[in-house]
Amino acid sequence: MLVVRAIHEGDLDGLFDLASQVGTGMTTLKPDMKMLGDRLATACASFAETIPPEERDYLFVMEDTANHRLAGVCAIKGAVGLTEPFYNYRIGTLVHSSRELNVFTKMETLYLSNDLTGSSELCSLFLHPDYRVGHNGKLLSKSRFLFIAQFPHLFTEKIIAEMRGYQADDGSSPFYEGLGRHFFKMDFHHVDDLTALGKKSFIAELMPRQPLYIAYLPQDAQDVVGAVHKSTAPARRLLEQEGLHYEGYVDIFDAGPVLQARVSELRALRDSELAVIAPDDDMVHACAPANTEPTLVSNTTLRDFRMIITEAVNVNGSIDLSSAEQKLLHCGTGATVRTLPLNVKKNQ
Amino acid sequence: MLVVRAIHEGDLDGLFDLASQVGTGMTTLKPDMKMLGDRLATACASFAETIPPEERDYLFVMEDTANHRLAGVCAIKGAVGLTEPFYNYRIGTLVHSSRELNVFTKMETLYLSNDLTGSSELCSLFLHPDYRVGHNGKLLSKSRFLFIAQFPHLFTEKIIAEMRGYQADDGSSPFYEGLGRHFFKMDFHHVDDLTALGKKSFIAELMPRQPLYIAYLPQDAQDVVGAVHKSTAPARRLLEQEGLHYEGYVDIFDAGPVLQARVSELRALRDSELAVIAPDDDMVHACAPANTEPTLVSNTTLRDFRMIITEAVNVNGSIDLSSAEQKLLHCGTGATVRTLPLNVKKNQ
Amino acid sequence: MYVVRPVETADIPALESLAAVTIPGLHTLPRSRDKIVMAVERSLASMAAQVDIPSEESYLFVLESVEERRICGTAAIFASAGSNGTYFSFRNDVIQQVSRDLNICHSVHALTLCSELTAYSHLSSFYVAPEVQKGPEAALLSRSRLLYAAQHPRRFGDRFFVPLAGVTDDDGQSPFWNAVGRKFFKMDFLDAERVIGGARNRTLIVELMPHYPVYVPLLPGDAQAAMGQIHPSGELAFNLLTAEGFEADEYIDIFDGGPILQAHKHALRTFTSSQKLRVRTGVARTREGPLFNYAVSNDDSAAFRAVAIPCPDLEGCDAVALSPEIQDILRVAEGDSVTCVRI
Amino acid sequence: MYVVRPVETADIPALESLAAVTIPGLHTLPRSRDKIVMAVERSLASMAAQVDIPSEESYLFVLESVEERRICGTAAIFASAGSNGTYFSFRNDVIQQVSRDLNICHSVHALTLCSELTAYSHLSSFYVAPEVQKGPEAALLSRSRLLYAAQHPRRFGDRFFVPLAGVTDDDGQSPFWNAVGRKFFKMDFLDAERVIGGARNRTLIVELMPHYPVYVPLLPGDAQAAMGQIHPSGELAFNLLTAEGFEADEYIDIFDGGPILQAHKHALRTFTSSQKLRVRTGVARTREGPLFNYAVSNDDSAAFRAVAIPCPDLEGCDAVALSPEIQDILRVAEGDSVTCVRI
Repeated sequence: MLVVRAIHEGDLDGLFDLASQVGTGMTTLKPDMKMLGDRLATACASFAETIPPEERDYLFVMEDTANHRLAGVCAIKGAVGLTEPFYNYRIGTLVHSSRELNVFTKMETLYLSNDLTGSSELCSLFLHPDYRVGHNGKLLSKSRFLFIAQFPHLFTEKIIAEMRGYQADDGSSPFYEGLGRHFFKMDFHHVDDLTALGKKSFIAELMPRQPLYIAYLPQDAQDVVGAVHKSTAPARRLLEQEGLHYEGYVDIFDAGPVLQARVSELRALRDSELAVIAPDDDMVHACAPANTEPTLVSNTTLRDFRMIITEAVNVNGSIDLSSAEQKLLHCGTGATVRTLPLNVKKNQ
Repeated sequence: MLVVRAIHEGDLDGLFDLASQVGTGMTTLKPDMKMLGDRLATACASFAETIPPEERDYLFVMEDTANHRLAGVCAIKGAVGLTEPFYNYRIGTLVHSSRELNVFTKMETLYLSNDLTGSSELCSLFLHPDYRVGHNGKLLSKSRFLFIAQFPHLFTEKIIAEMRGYQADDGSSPFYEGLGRHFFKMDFHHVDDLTALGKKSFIAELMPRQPLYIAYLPQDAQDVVGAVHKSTAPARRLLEQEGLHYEGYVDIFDAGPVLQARVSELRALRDSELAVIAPDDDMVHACAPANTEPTLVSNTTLRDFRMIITEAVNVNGSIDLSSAEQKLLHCGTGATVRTLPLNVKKNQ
Repeated sequence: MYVVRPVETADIPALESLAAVTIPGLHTLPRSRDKIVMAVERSLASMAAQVDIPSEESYLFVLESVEERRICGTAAIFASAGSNGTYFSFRNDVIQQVSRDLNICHSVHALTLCSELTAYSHLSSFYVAPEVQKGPEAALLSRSRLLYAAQHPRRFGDRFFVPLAGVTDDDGQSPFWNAVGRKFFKMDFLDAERVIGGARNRTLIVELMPHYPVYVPLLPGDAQAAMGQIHPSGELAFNLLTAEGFEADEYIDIFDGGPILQAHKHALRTFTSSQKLRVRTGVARTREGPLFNYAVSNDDSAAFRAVAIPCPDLEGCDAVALSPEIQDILRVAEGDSVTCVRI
Repeated sequence: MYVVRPVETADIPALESLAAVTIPGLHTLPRSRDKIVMAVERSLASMAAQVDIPSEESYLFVLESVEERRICGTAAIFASAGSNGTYFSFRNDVIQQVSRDLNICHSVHALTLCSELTAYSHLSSFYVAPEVQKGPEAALLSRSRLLYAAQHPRRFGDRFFVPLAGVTDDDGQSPFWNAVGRKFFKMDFLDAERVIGGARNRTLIVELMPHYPVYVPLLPGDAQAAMGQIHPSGELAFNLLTAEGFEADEYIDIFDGGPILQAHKHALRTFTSSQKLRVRTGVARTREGPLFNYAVSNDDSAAFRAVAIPCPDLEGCDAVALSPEIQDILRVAEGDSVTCVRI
C-alpha cells in the first residue's frame, strides 16, 4: 500500500534514486548527494520545527509499504525569495488611447518583479514512472493541501507553484529564444542550470530592467506566455482544482505560468474536515453510506505527518478506517484525522 | 418598507435629490441633470439588455415604499476602461540584494497600470443620511452581489470597487501632495473633478511613466498608500466580507485601495441558493427553524430585479415569505427567488 | 546666378507647383494651398517680429534663379521645435551588460521616447529642384538658414536638429513603422503621417507611443536595418549637413526610424567659421590663389539675401571683393559688412 | 620650479605621507601602503605597455618641486572607466510635461542610472598641496595628464570625465546619499564608500541601486540642493576643469550627487589649442609682448615631463624659447619638439 509521509533522515538513498529518474527540467531535484543531503537535513529540521517557518522546506515522500521503496516526492517551501531574489515576469496591461484618432490599443506588458517574495511554494513533485497509475498522482500532489489545511498557521498568506513552460519538440523554449537569449547570449539549459545552482546575480546584471511590450516579441514567443510544458498540463489541472489560479506571473526564462492562491481560499481549507477514527464495529459499517468517491485522510501530527487514500467516508465527524489504514497513518481508534474528498464536488 | 430595485425611467428627480446630498468625494454621482439623465438612460437600456454587456451600467435604487422616496443608490458597471483608459497604481515588490555586502532590500514600487481594464465595477453607493440605520447599508451594498449571483454570465471574470483614499482633517490628500502635485501643479479637488468629467488625456500627458519607489515619497504619503477615507472604512469591511480583497491596486491620485475578486469566488456565488416561495400555510410556519439571522431575498427577473431583507429562512429550497414581502419582490407563491444570508457565517 | 531670400507672398503659386512634385510621405513642403499660405504668412510675421525668446516663429527661405525669377528650392527653420507641444524622438541608448561571474560583456541598444529636442531649433522643408542639386546652390540654400540664425542668435536655440526622412518601400511601407508604431497606432505608415500632418509634437504621440524603451534586438531584422537609414531623397541633405558639423546616431524619428541630425551651434561651421567682412568692389582673381565657393549674405535683418560666389581663401582678410551685380543682388554697397563662410 | 612627471617607485614614501593628509570620503589617493604600491606599479606597467585599445591602464603623475625634490601633488587618468565592469552614474534627464487641454507646460527632472561613461577615460586623484594651490602649478598638474593623452591618443578614449566629490556635512553625512543610496544600501555614506572602495563599476551597484528613474521633485530639499554641488575641496579642480572645457550638469555621482564633468576631446583646450613647437635656447622677453603662463611638455613617451613657464603669446610661432635649465628639466635640447598650451 502507499502512504505519503514526512521525509526521514534514512530516506537519502531512496531520494537519490528518485532524483536520478527525474531528467532535465526540474531544477530543484537533481541527483547530487550533497544538495539532496542538505535539503533532507532542512526538511527534517522543518518537521521538527527547529528552524523558523520561513526557512522551512517540508519534503514528503510516497512510500510503497510492500517493499519500502520510495515511489514519489513532493515539497512545500515555507517562503521563497528571502535569501536570493525570486524573479518573475508579471503581465500587466497598458492602454494607449487617443480620442482624437479614435484609437484604443490595449497592450500586454512584461514587468520584471519580485512580487511573490515571501510566498510559500509547492514544488519538487515527482512520481516514479512505475507508479503512474490510478489515483497515485493525485494522492501525491494533494497530500500537501491536507498538510496546509492542518497547519495553516505555518504558511504565509499566499501559496504558489511554478509550472514548467512550453518547449518545442526539440527542447527549445520559444520564449527564451525570443527574449532571454538576446540578453544572456547563452543556451537556455545553461541559464536554467545556473539558476538551479543559486547563481542568480547575473539576472540582476543582465536582464532588461524596463517593462517590455509583449507585442515586440516574435509571434512564437508571444504565443507561449503562460503556457505549460505539455507534460505539465495534468499537474496544472490538479492544482487549479485545488483553488490555484494563473494570475499573470510567469517564469522569466521560459514564461511558464505561476499558479497562486490565497491560503484561505484553497479548497482544502474550505472543504477538509476533522474526523475521529471510529471503533471497528459493525454499526459503523452498516450506517456508512455507499461510497462514491475516494477520500484523502491524514493524521494530525506535524513531525510524523502521514496521509493515505481510502474508500471510507467521513460521516458526521466519524470515519471507519481499517486496521491496515490506521497502521499506515500511525494512529488508532479514537484518534483525530483530517479528511478531504479526493475530487472536487461539481458545483451547483 | 424598503426594497432595492432596478432603476426606472421615472426615477430621475429622485436620483437628482439623492445626488444633491452626496457632497464632494464621489465623482460618479454629481447633481447634474444632464449627466444623471444620460446615466439613467444607460441603466434602463442595461436592464432591458438593449446594449452589449460591457457597456452596461446597472443602477439600483432603494425605495421606501411608505412614501415612494428614494433612500439610496448603488451601481454595477459592466466593464471599466473600454472607452477611456482606466488608470491605477499597482504596488509591486523589487528586491535589491547583494550577496557580497550581505544587503537584502525589499522595495515597494508603484507601477502606472491599466491592468483592471475590462473589470466590472461596483460603484456609486450612497445611502441617504435619514436611512442610515439597521441593516439598510448592508441591504443596499449587498443587493449587488445577489444580482451578480443571479446573472453571473453578465459579468467578466473580475469585479472591482474603488475606495475613497485617506484624507487629512483639512480635506487634503497626503499622497497627492507628496506625488501628484509635483506633476499636475494643481489642486487635488481640481484634478478629481477633471477625471469625473472624463478628461483623462492629461493623465497620459503628465503622469510619470516610470515605476516609482514608494520609499522616495514623503513619509505621510507612504503611510496612506492603500488606506481608505475614514468614512469609507465600513463600506470596505462590507465588501471584504463578500470576498473582495485589496490586491495592491490603488488610486493614482489619493492612493485609495481598489478591492477586487474573481466573480466565481464571491461569497454570494458560493452561498446564495434558489428557493421557491412556499404556499402560505401553517405547515411551513411550523417547520421553519427559529430564525437567527436575516436573509437577503431577490426575485430572478433581470428587467425588474428587486430585493428585500427578510426574517424568513431558506429551508431545503423553500422559503416562507409574507404576502407583503412577495408584493415587494413582485412575485408570488411558487415563484423562484434567490436567497443569501445577510451576514457571513463564522468559519469553523 | 541664384539667391536665397525669405519667402514672399508672391511666391505662393510657385511653391504650390513645387509641392506637387515632391514625394508622398516626405514632409518637405506643405501640400495644400491653405497650408502653403499659412506657412508663408507665418514666415513673414516671424521675420517682422521682435523676438526675445525663440517660440512659435518659423522662417521659410527660397532659392531663386535671379535671371529667370524662378523658385527652385526651399528651406525652413523653426525657432523652437516644441513651441506648441513637446517634440518627441527616440533616443538611441546603449545599455552596457557586464557579468563578471559569467564573463559576459556586451551592449544592448534600446530606443527611448524622449523630449530632449523640444527646445532645439528645427531645420526642415529642405527641397532643391533636380537641376541645381549638383551645384553649390544646394549648399548655399541649406546653409543660408544657419547664416540667418548666426546673425540672429536671440531668435534661435543654442542647438539645432534636422530630421531626415527614413526608408520606405515602393508601397510606402516603412519597416520601422511596421515593427514599432503600427502596434500602437494600428494604421499604415502613410495614414499615420497623414493624420498627424508630419508633426512630432502632438499630444496623441504621448498617448499612443510606447512609454518604455524598445529593445532593439527584439525588433525584426528589416526594422533594425532601417534605423538611422535615410530615404534616398535625403542623401544630398545628409551630406551637406554632416559637412556642416551635424551628427547623426543619437536620435532617430519615432515614426520611420530616419536619422535626426543634431548639433550645438558651436559645432557648426557656419557659426564657428563665418567671417564678417567689408565689401569692396571687384572680382575674384585667380592670382590671389585657388578659388573656393563661399556663401555670402548681407547683414540686413529686414531683407536677408545670400549668394554663392567663387572666391580666394578669405582667411585673415578683412574685405571681400564683390562685383556690382552681386552687390546689387545682396543689396549692399562698397564698405557695407557681409557675412561669408566657405561652402 | 616644479615639474610634472610619471610616478616612480621611489615616490612611494612621499605618496604615503600625502595620503595621510587628504580628507576622509574623498577618493583622491589610495590610503594604504599596499594600495599605493599597486597604483604606482600599475602606472609604471601602463606607461611601458604597448596599447592598441584603452583598457585597464592607469597613469599616475606627480608634481615635484625640482629644487627640493619634494612631491606636492598627484593627478591620474584611467584609460577606460569601465575596464573592469560598468561605470555607473546618474544621468540628469529632463522630462517635458505639456498638456494643451490644461494649459500646463513644465519640465520635471529625473535621475537615471546609466552606464554611458563606461568607455570614457577617467581623470582622478587630483591633489595639490596647499602651498602650490595659488600658482600655475595646479593648472599645470591638471593639464599635464591631458597633454600626455593628447600625445597618446590610442591609449585613451575620445571622451573624458572627472567626478568631483559632492557635499557632506561635518559628520560625513551626505544629504543626497541619505535620500537615495541609503534606502537601498541600508548603511551610512562613509561605510558605503569604504566597502565599495570609491569604485563606481562594481556589480553590487547594479544589484542594489535603483533601476528606475529618481524623480527629483520627490527628493527632500537638502538632497535636491546637493545635486551637482561640489565639496569645497574640489573648487580648485572644478575651476581648472571648466576652464579647460569640461561641462557639468549632464551626469552626477550615484553616491553623493557630486558633479561629473565630461567632454569630448575636441572640446578640450589641451587638444584643440596645443601646439607642437621647436625648442630654441633663450628666455622669454617682455618686449615680445605680455607674458602668459604656458604648460610645456616634451614629446618623450618614455620620460614624459611638463613644466609651466611664462612666455609671450605663441600663436603663429614655430619655436619656443626655453632656458637651458628648463631644457634640462624637460630633457630636451635645441631643435627638439615640445608641446605647448596656454594655461
